[in-house]
Amino acid sequence: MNWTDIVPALPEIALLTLICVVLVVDLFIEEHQRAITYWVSLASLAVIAVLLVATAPESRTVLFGGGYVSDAFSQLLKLASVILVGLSFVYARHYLTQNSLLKGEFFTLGMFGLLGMMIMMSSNGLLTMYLGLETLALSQYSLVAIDRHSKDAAESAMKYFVLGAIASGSLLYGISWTYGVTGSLQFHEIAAALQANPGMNGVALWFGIAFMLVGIGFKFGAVPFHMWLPDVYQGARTPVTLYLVAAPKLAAIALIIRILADGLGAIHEVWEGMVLVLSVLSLIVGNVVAIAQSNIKRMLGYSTIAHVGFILAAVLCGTPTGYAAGLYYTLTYVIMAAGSFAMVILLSRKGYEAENISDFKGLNARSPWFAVMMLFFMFGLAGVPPWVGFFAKLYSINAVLDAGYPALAVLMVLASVIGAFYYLRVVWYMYFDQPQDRSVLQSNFETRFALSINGLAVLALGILPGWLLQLCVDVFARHP
Amino acid sequence: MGLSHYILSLLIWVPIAGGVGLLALGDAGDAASARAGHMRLLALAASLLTFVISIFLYTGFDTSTAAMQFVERVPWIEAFNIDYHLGVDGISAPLILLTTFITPLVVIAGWDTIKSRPAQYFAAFLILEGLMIGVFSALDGVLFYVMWEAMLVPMFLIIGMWGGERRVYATLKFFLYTFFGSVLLLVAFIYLYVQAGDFGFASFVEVPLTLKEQQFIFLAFLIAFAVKVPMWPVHTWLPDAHVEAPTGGSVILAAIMLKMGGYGFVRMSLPMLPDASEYFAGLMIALSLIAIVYISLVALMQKDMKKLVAYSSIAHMGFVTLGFFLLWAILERHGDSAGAALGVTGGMVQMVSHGLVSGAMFLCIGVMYDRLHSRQIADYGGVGNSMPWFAGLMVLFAMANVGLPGTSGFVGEFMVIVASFRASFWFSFAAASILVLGAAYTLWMIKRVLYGEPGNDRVAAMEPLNQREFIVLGVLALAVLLIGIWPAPLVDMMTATVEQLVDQLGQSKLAAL
Amino acid sequence: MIFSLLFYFFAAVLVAAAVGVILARNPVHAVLLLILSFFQSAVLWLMAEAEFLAIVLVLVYVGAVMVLFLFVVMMLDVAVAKVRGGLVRYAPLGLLIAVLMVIELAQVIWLRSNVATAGTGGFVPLPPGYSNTEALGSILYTEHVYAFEIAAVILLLAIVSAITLTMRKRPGLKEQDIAYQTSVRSEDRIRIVSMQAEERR
Amino acid sequence: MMAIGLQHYLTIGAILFALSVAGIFINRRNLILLLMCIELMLLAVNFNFIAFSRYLGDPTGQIFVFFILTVAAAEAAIGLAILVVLFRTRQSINVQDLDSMKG
Amino acid sequence: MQATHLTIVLAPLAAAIVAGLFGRQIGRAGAHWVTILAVGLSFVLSLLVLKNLYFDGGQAANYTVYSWAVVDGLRMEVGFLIDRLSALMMVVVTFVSLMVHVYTIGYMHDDPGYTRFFSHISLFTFAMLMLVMSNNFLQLFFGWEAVGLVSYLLIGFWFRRESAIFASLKAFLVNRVGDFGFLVGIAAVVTASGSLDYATVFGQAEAIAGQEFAILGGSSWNAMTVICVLLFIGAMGKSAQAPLHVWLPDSMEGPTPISALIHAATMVTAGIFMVARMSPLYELSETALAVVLVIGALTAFFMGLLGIVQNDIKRVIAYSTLSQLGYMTVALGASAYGAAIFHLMTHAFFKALLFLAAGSVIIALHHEQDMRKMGGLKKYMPVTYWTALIGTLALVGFPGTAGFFSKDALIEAVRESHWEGLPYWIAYLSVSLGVFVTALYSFRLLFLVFHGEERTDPHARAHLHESPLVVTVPLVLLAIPSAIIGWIAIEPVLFGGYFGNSLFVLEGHDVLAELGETYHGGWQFILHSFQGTTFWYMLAGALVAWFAYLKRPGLHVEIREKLSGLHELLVRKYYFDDLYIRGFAAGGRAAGGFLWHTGDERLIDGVLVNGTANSIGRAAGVLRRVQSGYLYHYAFAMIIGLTAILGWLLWF
Repeated sequence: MNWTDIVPALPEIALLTLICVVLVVDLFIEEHQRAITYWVSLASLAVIAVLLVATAPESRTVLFGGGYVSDAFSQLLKLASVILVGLSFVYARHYLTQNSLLKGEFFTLGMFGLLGMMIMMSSNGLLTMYLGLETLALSQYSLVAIDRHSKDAAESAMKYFVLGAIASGSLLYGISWTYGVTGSLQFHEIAAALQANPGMNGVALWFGIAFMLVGIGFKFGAVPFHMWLPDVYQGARTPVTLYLVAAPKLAAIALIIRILADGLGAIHEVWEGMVLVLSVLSLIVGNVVAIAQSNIKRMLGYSTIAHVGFILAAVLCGTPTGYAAGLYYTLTYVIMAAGSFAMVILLSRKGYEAENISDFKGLNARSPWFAVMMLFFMFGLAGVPPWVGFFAKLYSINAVLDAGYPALAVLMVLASVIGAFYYLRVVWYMYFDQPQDRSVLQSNFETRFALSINGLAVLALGILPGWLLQLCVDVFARHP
Repeated sequence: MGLSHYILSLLIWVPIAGGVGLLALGDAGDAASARAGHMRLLALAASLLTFVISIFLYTGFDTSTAAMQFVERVPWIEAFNIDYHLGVDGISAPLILLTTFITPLVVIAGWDTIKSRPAQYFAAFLILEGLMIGVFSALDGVLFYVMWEAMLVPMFLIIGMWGGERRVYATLKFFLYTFFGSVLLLVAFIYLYVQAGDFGFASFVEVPLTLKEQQFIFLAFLIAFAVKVPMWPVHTWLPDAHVEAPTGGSVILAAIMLKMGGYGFVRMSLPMLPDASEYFAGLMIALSLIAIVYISLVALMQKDMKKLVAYSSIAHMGFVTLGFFLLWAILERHGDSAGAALGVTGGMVQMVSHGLVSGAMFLCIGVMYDRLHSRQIADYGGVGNSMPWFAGLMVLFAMANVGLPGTSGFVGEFMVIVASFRASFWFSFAAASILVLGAAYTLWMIKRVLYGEPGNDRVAAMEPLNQREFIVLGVLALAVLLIGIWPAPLVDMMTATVEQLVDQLGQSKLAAL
Repeated sequence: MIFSLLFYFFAAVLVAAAVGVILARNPVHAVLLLILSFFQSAVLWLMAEAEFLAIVLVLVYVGAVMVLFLFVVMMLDVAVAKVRGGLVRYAPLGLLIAVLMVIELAQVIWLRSNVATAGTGGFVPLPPGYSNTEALGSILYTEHVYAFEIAAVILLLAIVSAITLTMRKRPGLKEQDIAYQTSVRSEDRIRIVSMQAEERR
Repeated sequence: MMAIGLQHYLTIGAILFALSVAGIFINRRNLILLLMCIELMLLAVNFNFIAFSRYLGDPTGQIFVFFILTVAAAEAAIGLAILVVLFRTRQSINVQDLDSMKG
Repeated sequence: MQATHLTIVLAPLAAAIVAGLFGRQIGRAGAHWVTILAVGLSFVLSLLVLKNLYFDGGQAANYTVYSWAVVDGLRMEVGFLIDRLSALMMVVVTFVSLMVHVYTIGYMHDDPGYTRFFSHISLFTFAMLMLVMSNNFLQLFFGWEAVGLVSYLLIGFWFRRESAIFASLKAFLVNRVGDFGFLVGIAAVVTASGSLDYATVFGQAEAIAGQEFAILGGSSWNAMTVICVLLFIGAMGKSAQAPLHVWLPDSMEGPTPISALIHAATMVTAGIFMVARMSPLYELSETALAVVLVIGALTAFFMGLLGIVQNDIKRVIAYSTLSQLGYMTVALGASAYGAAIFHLMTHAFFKALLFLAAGSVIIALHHEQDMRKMGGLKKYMPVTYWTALIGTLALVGFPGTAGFFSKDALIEAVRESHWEGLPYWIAYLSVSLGVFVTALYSFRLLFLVFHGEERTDPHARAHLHESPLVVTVPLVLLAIPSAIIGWIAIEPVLFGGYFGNSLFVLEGHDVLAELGETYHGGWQFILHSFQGTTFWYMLAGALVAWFAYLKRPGLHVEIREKLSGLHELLVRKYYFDDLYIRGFAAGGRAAGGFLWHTGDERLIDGVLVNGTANSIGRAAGVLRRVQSGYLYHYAFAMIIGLTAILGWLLWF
């Protein structure tokens, strides 16, 4: 094996190296210089981003004995997740400093998570997928518990860990069945085996898929595997929540598409029903329960569940349009979700955790600009045009109708009407109510800057949604 | 490349740019500051500029053709064949003119009555204006839908931020009701896209559909447009929204936003789904007539002036939907379509007229509200003593509201009643009942509010109209009278398009299958 | 025949141990029973001629992981649960679900799938001279080198996380700082304060 | 008596999986026991992999088990670390005490 | 000629605008001068038009002024049809209007709404002219509603008075009920003929009469009958025919000049004019004519009866107006359109005269309208008295007066009409006995006001004097035609073919032509009347009035007590007001309240809208309880979900 062959994997290799660099740098700096770790981490991410662009292969490339694949899909997702992880670092810094949580580990664990995600995105087989998943999951568990003095954080970390372990156990069990039936762990081999031998398509394989769906559903937070999600979102410190919300969803979409589309795309009719159940339940439960929430993080958690319903609905179509729509939905959703959690961070200050929706009361009077940003995020999440969330909904509904599920499409839009209620509540608190607390928002320049860009992106992507969508469509046009 | 090539874009984006500019410059929430004064001027300038541009739309409009004019078409989202596709015909051009005409008046009307955050207030209206013009000029489903939904946001904020006591209930009801209506529209659009291959309205019109498909799509459209119109029984958001909205909000809501439902029927439901329209025409007529009679009776009992005018709006919009769906009943009875175009034209004229009249009525109520801070009829009485000019104008608008000939309110109602007789005596009979019922609730309110001895000391001390208010109401009065006395210029704009529409309605889509 | 009997014997012990794990009141007992079940598994794996993994299971799992468990159990010194409050209430449901799942899986394994038809008749004997360890080793470092590297990352990550989560400076802990002690100066030790003489009350 | 083969091993895997699931339900006192149930679940998975690997004559399945063991070790380490953190903040590892977030 | 027509119409409009919008700038004098000049100009030009058409043999003009809108082949236009019928109406309208303008200067002298008043009556003149000059249904409806509007504004002119604004609302609403029928009628015309233009519609009259409209289920009605009845509903509203008459007595709450101009002379006769104008249509529907005849007859007699029990001077005249309008309607029903229009004209003069005279009395008594507080005014107000006497004589049809010629001709026409059986007897008895009733209440009024005991307030009596010239001059000017117009006009108008083609009568219906054969000049006509019963009825009525109110003033009180049931019925106006206000208005409000509270609030909002929202909220409450916070519940959810999916895969 010529070493130039591994060039496509350079970003992962570089990331691992840079994680070690950050670890070492962090070891040798004083407590008050912790910002150095932050800047080094950001610089590392920038390097990775550059490398990702520079090493992008012309066409689909499979490496390491079939365990690693580099294609447009993985490149797009990796680039997006690098940006999102960077964004969550930026948003986190001020908050962490304020709350004496600015530790190098936050960044190293975050980057380990990123590495896990990149492994998942590039995995070409169930083995590497599982390992990537565990890399991501383990860093997430640790991140949730990173504030060792917080009871809630520890509690939610424990819940997350136990349920996550059950989910990955179930995933493994499913993988074992899939492996047993198809005799392979590589996606393309599984696909080829299914093509060659339709007799494999039996109940044993279905069981394998069902068990794997527990793991996939857990990663997404799809009902009924969603129970961890609100508690973890609430219990984790907000920057950690932000981290959990954003990039890992991209890994989840990679997980589901690699397994179900790349591996099992040929037996779409087997898994569509199962995914449909998850999707429908997520749409209903997520939207309905979100209404009853008063904690903003929890509410956004349930909103995530609802959005997962949309993503799954698009994916279950089993068409390139559906996959593209799911990918597009995920990409746009994480942008909006990251922004809304960043707003929660922005409202917090030393010793005060902004957790309740009512903390947004009168934000327009306190800071019209950020109120507008939050308005963008909320209307974007609600799927109101011209914000990008609308186009995400548009394409996923299009995929669903295209694939012939009109009833599901109607359910989707009705669910989004219910969903609009709780997003509107935030807007009404911001604009129609008087502030309870007139203090100035505390934050640093880069947070404000990034948040503004983030908010404007939600609008700009809505006004010019074409290119990103085209990108997603192209990804699957060239997909095997 | 003359102005005419991008006049519609200008109409959409000039006000939006003005609004964004206002937001960006801001006024720090202080209405008394000099900065706020500059913001008002900027808002007025933007709205007047838009109006001036729309004059060119009028002068350049070719009334002899049913084809789209001032067409602009640029690919927007190529992956889904979505275009930035604008154009106007005889259906949309009058409504655009109505929009550009009303908005400056609303800006003037809010000049010094808005005490908090005037810049945001005016910005919301300007952005709203651009979006509304966008709705009327979009020829692409997605573009249309984007404008259609985005419109809700500024209106939501207007009612919520500058509204009355129960504004939260009203805004949520308004938003969720209309949002509920429009999401199904989205599903229908996408379904049509899946069938037709692109989102252009022209393709939607051409694509063949089975009756069952048409029926489902029609119902989806119906919910969206019926909520907007609003038709009975999905009208209950309107009284609440009107009551809580600030004056300007009520004016725009009644004058223009309600028209979008009617516009939707005539732009989409009818030409895209001729067979389903035929199938559901009876239902539509029944709902329209229920709206006219039922809602008029309800209006009679209102104690809140805004609620009364809101209910009156619903009843008057019943004429619009009635006029649109007469064709098949006429065909069934007479075997020819004469009168159908009259009904559609009547509905269209009624929309424009109702825009002016209901807007004016809300402005009148606003004028009184600014002085007494009450909308209850019982709190007034004898306003004519202290505000004679105002009383005169309000009586004029009331008369227009009851459809007196010589005012714009008459034109559409007359056409629809005449056309509906051709369909059935009883349609005409029920529709004409508004002559009595409309007069009853409107003039009874006038009697209790304007006439009599001054109801209390505060009424007696009401300030007469100031110059600003007088200009706004005066301009509207002129417009109301002009259309009433000589509707031909307005009607001529529509004729060619309406005739083509009626032709199109006669052609079943099922044949192409 | 003996092979079969042995299999059933070990399998029975394994299941019994596993039942014991979930029913044990005392965590220490549970850990020990878990270790027992691991040993039984290792034996069963040996019987399936997966020698390498059987050894690894004993060495790594029992030797390291289970000891870690035991250590934590001891460290936390949790009182032995007196009554399993929820056991009574939830046992039927838990049992029902477990039985249902076993029935479902058994259906698939024994009756309803290609596994059920193809899997009868035992494993195909391995060729003579086959070395399980060699077979694994030859692909572990070639074909699966990428996965192997990732496994290394995971272990690194585990180290980092474990330290992050558990290492702490106890505020009350008395530590010796040699450098500080040797660099001491007299004025650090003695501070001379001038005080007003206190008046007698 | 049929020869011991794939189905027997799979059955053991199934029983272990079901037992671990039941264990998670039944246990309401002690978090450590939950972690042990998870270990049981992974053991069940390993049985499956070994059985299939042996049945298919493909060592990849056993490679997978190797990695599962590795990951399980890492997972156990982190799980126990979280447990320690939890115990430090709450002085309890009782499952029923973990209910400060709900709804 | 077109310029002349336009000037006739637009001069009052321009004056109304000037006086209305710039009243403050031009002042009171400016306001009345500009309007009087404008209406005067219209009057003079109308005379010229009449002269041109009648004396110079000019052709009727029928042309479009401008196109209002053209849709779907339906031309909606504004245009004039100036024939002898409309010319006559124009002259009557502008003349009475001019008189009222002049009179108003005196009557409204102290009113703060002076300029507004002039603006309104000028606007009314415009609207009325538009109505009579129209050549199409659209413009007719415009004028129809516009006069209604001005009537509404003027009845409620004193808008501080609760009774006035109530009356104005009532007038408008009742008129609207008529207009409702009228508009549907116009729609029917368009459906049947495809046109709004008179000439086109009349040209197709035969074809229309051959059509049928499906109204109820399978039954279909003759198109012409439907059209004519619907249009007549409009006329009933405007011309206050029973049962839509209730607004006219109340309209007396408006200033007296208005009562004279609008509610006596012009607007209320619009219905009569309209039916006459539509004679080519009505002639083709026996049923419609029967309806017209019977409604008119009932109105003529029963409304007259009400006049006897009224004490308000203006209300007496108002009921008299109702009764006289009934006479005109009867004539229409008898196809004696010429007689109807002739009576319309004479009635316009003498009824305006009577109102203005009453107004003169009212001014003199400082706005006292109760006849029980008058009496013996003759010596204080001679001019008023003598003119009022002429008016009364004309009203009762004293031989030689204008009213005599028109009413007698009318009664003759009814008697000789083609009707037979019940309709005939209803009509004939009503108009004949109506003469007695008319005389009774008319002389009652005259005696109570001008003769007998002086019951006036002593304070007021001290200042009693004749009204100023601006009041008396119009009285005199109106008294002249009231007295003599009959002599001059009866021959040409009724029998001389004055109307030419303007009116259309079927061969067998043409009662006036039959009468014309026996007509031999005015004297002959008068002498003939002494042989008929009518004259004696009239005389009897006068005598009864004299006896009961002058000779034995206590007698009417006794009679009232004897016939208290009947009296109550009359005082309560046959309970029509109760029916409308307590029945229809209250019923409508109750229905509205029910629909609002039960329909909108409880069902639509309560169940559908908020009900949905609430049930979602409740569902949220239930579902969130599943999220109990306990780890094992969470695991449950996962495993149960998994087991369910497995079971589904396996067994379904």
